[in-house]
Amino acid sequence: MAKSEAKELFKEFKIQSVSEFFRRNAAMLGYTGKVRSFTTLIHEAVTNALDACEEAGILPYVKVEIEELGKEHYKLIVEDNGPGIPEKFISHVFGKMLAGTKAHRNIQSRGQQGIGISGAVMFAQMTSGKATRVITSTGGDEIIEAWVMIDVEKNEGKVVKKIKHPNPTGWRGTRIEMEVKDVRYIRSKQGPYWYLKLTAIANPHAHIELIEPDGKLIVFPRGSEEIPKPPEEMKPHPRGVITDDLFRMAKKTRRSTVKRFLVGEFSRISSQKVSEIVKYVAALRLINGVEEEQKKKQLYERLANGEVDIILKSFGKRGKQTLRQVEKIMEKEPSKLTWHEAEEIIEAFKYIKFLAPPTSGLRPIGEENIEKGLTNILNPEFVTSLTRSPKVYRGGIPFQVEVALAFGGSLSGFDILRYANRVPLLFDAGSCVTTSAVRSVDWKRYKVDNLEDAPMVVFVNVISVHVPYTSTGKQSIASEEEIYEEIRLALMEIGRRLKKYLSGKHRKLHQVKRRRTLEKYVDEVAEALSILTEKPKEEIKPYFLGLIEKKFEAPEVEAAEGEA
Amino acid sequence: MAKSEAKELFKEFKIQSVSEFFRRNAAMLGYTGKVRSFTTLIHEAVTNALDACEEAGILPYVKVEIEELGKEHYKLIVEDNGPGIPEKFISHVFGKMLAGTKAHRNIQSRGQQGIGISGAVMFAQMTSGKATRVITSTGGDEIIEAWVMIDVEKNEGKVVKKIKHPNPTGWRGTRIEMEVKDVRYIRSKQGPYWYLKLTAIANPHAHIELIEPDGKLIVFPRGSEEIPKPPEEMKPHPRGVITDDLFRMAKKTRRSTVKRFLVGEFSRISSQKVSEIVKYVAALRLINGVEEEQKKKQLYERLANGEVDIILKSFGKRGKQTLRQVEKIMEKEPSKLTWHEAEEIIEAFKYIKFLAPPTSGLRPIGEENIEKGLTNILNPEFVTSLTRSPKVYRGGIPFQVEVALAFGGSLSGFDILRYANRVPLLFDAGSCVTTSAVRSVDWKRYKVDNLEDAPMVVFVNVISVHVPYTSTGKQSIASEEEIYEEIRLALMEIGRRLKKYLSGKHRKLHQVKRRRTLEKYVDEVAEALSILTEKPKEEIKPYFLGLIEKKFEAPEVEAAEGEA
Amino acid sequence: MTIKREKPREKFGYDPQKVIKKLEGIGYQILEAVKQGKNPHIDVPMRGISNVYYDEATKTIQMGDKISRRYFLHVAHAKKFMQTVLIAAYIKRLVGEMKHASLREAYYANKHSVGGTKENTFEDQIESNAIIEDLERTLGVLREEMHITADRRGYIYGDITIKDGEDEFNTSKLGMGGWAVPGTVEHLKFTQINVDYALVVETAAMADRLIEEKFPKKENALIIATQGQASRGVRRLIHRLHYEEGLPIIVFTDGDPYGWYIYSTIKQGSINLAYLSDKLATPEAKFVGMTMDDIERYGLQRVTEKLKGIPPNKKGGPTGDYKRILEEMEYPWFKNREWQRQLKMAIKLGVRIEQQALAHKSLEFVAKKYLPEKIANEELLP
Amino acid sequence: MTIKREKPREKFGYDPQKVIKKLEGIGYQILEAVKQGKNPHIDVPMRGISNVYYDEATKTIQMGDKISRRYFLHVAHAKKFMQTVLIAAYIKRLVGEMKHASLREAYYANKHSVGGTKENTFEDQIESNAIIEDLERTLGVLREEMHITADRRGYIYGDITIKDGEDEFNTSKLGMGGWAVPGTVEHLKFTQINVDYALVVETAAMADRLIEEKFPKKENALIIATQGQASRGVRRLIHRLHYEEGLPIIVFTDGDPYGWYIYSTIKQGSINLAYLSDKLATPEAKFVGMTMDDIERYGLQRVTEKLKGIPPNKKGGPTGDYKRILEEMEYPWFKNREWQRQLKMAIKLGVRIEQQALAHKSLEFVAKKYLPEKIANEELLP
Repeated sequence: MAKSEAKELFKEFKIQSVSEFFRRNAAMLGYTGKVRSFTTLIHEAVTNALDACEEAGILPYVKVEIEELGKEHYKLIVEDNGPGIPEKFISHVFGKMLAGTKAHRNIQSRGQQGIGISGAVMFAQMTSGKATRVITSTGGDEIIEAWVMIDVEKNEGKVVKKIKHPNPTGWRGTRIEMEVKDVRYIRSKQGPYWYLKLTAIANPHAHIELIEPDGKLIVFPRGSEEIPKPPEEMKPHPRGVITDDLFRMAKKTRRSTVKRFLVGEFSRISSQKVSEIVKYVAALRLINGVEEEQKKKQLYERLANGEVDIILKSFGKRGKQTLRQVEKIMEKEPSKLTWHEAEEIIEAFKYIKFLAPPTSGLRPIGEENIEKGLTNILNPEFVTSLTRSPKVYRGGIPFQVEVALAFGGSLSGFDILRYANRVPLLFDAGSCVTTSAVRSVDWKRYKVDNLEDAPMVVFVNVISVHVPYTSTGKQSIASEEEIYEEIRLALMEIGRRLKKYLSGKHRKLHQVKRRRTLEKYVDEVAEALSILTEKPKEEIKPYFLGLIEKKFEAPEVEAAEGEA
Repeated sequence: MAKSEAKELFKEFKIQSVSEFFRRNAAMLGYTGKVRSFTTLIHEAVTNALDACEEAGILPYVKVEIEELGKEHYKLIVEDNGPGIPEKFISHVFGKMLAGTKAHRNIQSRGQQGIGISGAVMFAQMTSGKATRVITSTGGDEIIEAWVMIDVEKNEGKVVKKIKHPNPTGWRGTRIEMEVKDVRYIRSKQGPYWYLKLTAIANPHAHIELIEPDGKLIVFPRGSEEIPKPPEEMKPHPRGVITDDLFRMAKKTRRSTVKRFLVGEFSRISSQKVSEIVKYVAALRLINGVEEEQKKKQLYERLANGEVDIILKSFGKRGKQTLRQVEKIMEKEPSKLTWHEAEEIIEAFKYIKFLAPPTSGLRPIGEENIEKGLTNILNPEFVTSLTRSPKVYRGGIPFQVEVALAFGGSLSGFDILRYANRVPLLFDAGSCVTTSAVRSVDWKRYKVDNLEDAPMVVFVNVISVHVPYTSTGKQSIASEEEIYEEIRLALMEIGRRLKKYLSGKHRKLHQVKRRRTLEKYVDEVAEALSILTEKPKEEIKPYFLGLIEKKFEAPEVEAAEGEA
Repeated sequence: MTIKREKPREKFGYDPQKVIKKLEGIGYQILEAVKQGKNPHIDVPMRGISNVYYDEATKTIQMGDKISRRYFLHVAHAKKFMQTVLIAAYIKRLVGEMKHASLREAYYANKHSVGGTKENTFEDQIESNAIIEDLERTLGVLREEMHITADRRGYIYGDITIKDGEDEFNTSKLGMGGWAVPGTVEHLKFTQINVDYALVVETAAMADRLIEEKFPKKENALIIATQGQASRGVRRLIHRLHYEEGLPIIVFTDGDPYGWYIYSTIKQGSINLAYLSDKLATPEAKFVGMTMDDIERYGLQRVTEKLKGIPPNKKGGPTGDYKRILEEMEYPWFKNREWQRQLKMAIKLGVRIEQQALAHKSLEFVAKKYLPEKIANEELLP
Repeated sequence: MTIKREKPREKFGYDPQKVIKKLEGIGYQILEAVKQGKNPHIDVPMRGISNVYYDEATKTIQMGDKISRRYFLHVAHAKKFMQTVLIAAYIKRLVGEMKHASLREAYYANKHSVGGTKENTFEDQIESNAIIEDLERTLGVLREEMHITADRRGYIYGDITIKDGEDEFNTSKLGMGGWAVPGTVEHLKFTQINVDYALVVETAAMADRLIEEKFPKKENALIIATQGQASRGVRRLIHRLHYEEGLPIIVFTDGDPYGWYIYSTIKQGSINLAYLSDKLATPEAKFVGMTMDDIERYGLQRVTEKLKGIPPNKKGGPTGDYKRILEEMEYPWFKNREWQRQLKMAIKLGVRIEQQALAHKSLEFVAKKYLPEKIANEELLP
């Protein structure tokens, strides 16, 4: 029946490089659509610059320049004052995908995981055929000028030309120039200008300049002198890992026993906690062996209530045996840990109470900085911000929410500025938890009657080692309940502040208006009463005026009469 | 100012493996959501099986079995009667990403490009920790049973256990068993059942069986004995490549001159065509050199009108010189072709008329087969299908549209069955060109008054080497104008057939009904006339009955009286 | 058995001076408060369903005792306070001068700008209407007694003689037109009543049919055509004819929730006007048709119409007619076997039947057979 | 100068036998065709704006000569053909027996199942109404002449004596109520006319105001209250009073597009009823108010109301009142300086003014000053 032998079919079996794969699937990296592709390029370059500056403790000065070379053909130049790139890393940084300093670490990060800038280089190369020109110096004697291309087949960076220049002034930083085609510069809400504006708001410590294709210089000046601390690597929290993570970590660790491995490589696991884990694993083994379903269910419930010791005791001798077996696991070499044992430990994690994960690795922008950013860039009449304390979603993944609100002044119309790890999100607003949380708030309660027309901007930044994006485009955050609620709570708090501000503003005016309201009816009432009672109007009127006078001497009388 | 030296920052610089990357970004491969992830697994396994069978010219018999092992914990078994996998390729096929027989070729393909089944193996491993069990034989003396895992760090398949069995009956095929967690089996329109049903419709030559978790066996029997020809690799069409493609192909080719390279590796380029290319490249160079904008524009227009010879002549001596320069390019080694020259050639391609790309590589399902599939699986009263001839979009990418329509019978309610390269698309229907094309048709014209309630299924299959998906999920096709129009035209044609069918069906009934309509009023009319004229009713009635009798002897009288 | 005129139970007693005194009372009370430096107020009984109840003894809807207090020194009340005294003063002049005004005229007469501002005393007639209703409730007098005339609708035909001012006329001597009932009937005197009962008819077409068939003469009846929902004038007229002249009242409407609601309003008053029940309602009224039983009894199946809306047992139901019928089943005066049966049957059959559907039999059927038989046999619903 | 009764120009001429003859004509014509084996048809003049024109000579809207031919042997026509002869036969009996029926009764009387099917001769009253209109156009007779009564609305008050059958009465001797105008006025005889003109008033409230102020007596006028758009009965009455009795007709409506439309309909007929212009319209009618000029002249700025809708110069406009006014500006009879000025002014000011807004001055103002002055000075619009 078979027309050809299997062997023949496999003659053509070949292995593709990563770069080749992404060359064919550039959309996966954000290169989709002419406008969005341009924004992605700038995002990658600017993120690289900001990250580098922050890690080196330098106040960033980033210059973005866009030259139009032809129809849908541009040169993009991004220059920073960062630490520069050592000569031997240039080809790796710009030419090799999946290489980088962050991708493999549990760390809050701005960008794609190890594809970012090399993806940009590849996109430039794919569309214009040109190498990316990199000029960099670490501040030493020389400036290196290198043209980098990607050997797509091998996934390797190739420096096709390199020139070394003296560096008499001690310049330090990196400048990249890339030529791209098939992109379009538009000043829309999804274009480079808007992206940089939002970046400037969330990074008030950065000075950002943009030169548009028509030569127009736009400066987003620095609003704060405080360099954010670079994010720290965090040990994973027991509730934030799945079996596969635990298993793979155990294979890799250099610790000598499972116990040391658990204590040393997870947060919130102490020696004591390991004893607790042992008990829970033992208890779970025992309960799993119970045949009667009803009883089993009861035991699980009791375990969830923390009655682990009583349960173990109830199994008598078998309980002790099991406990000893499990204790032995903890003394094993981690690489000997089986998948099943790892599963058991992960299952036990679900029953044990842990301290919330450490949040030292999270780097919020900070209330003061957000306010500086908003004031600096938007010039509103009123601004307020709130950084909530860190929380956890899905049991073990720390995150933190920052919100802010700017009102009035130069603002016109309503906008939501969305960020994840202080990176602006420009696309897919509809499916983003930030959007739905902002829309779910009843703004009327805070004196914002018509949201769409309100001169108001709402800022939301979600920070996490692992931001739950809805899709690979990383442009919208999934609706995790805990995140949704945190955003809402934070918004309601700043909503109350806004209300207070707006009320105070109108308070005095209101008092005068109320008095006038009563006074204007006096004449009508007196006239009517004069007809009803047949007393002269002039006699009736003063009584009413006196009454009003008295009322506004003691201004809170009205409340006692039950005015709503 | 700098707190740390650049060198220090790069201490942590590491390189990730592809597998590691996709482990962290499994959503990019379709593993997102518990239901969709399950469907993706099945899609990868079934696609593999069908492709293997077709390539080997075997009528596929695919068995899918799902066992529920626990909460969101399943075993998935897919067995085929394909050619089997040679022992040495097992670890590559299932364990290495970006490896495969198709990814690098210009060929119509069902699946992900070289990630498919290894992605599935990784997903199983990530969620359950278990190796994938592969049982395969190429029909020879032995059956190989291998447990495959992926070494994520190294992007390598590892056969963790292997047993060889004798094969006395000469069994041939492949059976894979994978254990997965964190997925859910639901019989929804986005679940495995629906996926297989749609697959069966588009692959009537395949016998597909599904055993659901509750043990229920569902058979989608074979409806056709004709094995589709496997798709052929196609040389790219000049209009379907960008500069980067041409440039990279030139670097790789083993041909000795640019001319031979062009003729040998592109479709629709003959030696003669190369002379034409030379002329156009020369003309474009000359025109580009013209300073006066107005004139330049005119020349471009004339070039587009095919006046290349006249234009070259108009430049006199310089024209001839340039022509000679360009001719030299064609004699160069292809690897010496510069980016700029490649750009010039690509630009020239846009002005030259080429035959439409060959479409021998496209493999439509075929009208007969689609009708068999629909009849076989849906049991409708009426079915019709149409395979349009191949067309080209974006100037050079061949594609072909197949549509079909099933009406009545066991159907209830309206549905659109969407396919790309005969793979069912289950998600993102809203943004898909097939959906918008179907919705754009005015079905009322074809006697379908209420589309949503019509007992009707519309089938659309878009075939291309390069289907323009809207996103990396590959679940919806972008709205390329040419594709949209093709689908519409095809739908209107089958719409007309439906109308004809429906009209014919009711025709006879209609005639009888019309006669009865007239007859039933006779009594009323006679009664009223009897009152008006004071003649007996019995005298009046026969006149009217005679009139009707006469009318239906000559049935087309009515039309002459202008009835619509 | 035949329906005959009964003994009168009320005497006519409208006294304009009493109304004026009550209005002045409001004025004096306010003036007194303000002289003492107190925040003056007006107490207005609350309107709406929360402040009405069905009085089993009198068998009418009555107003409860919830009041809402309207202060002058209260920004949210001040305007309504002003409007109330304004209208009170206007009405005092109206009644004093023996003039009548429509609701619209009262609105325009009192609309003007307030103390040099752009604000008007009344921005919309809804506001002045509400104040007039408030005064009715507060003072316990009909708006007609305050010389505010309601919209007029309806006419009568039959052998009764009415004295209206200097005019005196018999309403059966006015051709087919009949006599148009004015907005206010307080001033009418009934000088001669030669009929046995009054038949209140929903549609003008049916009333005209009966007149054409000489039903009033043959059956010794007074026809009162309401032309839809009975206007206040007509309801007051019915009340007066029943209580002052002892005429039995028989109501003839379409067999549908709207028709039964018309009957219900004549009989018991509406919730909106609960405070007027004593003067507007006629609980002793009886109902002759159309009933659901008529459909089968007279073979009218072909000329029923479908009820509108979704039945209670269908998804989304009950709505429309069904919902109204279910509401009517909750009316205290429909809480009896006969009406519950009719209303249930309507829901079950899902149809309505119009008065004019009787024309399906023949034009004279209603006057010669349907009504005389049913009334003679006292086949009337309570 | 005073308005006085003119010389009559028409004589009353309704003859039931003529109507019956016309109906029978249809029957004979059909019978003749069918006997000859021809497909029988009925020719019906087309309805709608495409088949009417304004006749400058008679100054009325007239029907054009487009006809639509209705065949029996045509599936799409057969039912209507059947309905037409059915109604024709019904009307023949009605007129023959000297009975009247309402549109609703005519519907019910002719609704029954067709030849043992579930289909009814008429499913909805709309169908029978349309057939009756068709017959009016086809035969050139009013539906009232065919004894189909229109809905009645409106009443009159003033010193005229009417004979309706055996009854004879003076409509100024009926108290405040006045005489209710029946649906059909063909049978009325005017035995005595002691008024100088008829004042047609839009609202009942205003008519009652005038009656209360004794305007009819003092000004020697007949009040005709239309209670909104004038019913066919009222329009026919106006026509008869003008042409048979020589009474000048003066119309008094609200100053808004609806009021002017009422005037327009009395004067010229409506497009729907173009075929009745000869018998229903009164082109010599004049208009006394409300006009836009009244607002400033009588200081009514505070009691105007805003026009509804979007003005023509605003985005989305003109809609609502504005649109209607612009349509009215296109009416041939409003194509004169005076009316164009009024209508333009309304759009410019963006306001409307109601009759009852005159109560803002005082209750008696309208009866003592506004109307007498304007009418005496003949400040009337054409």
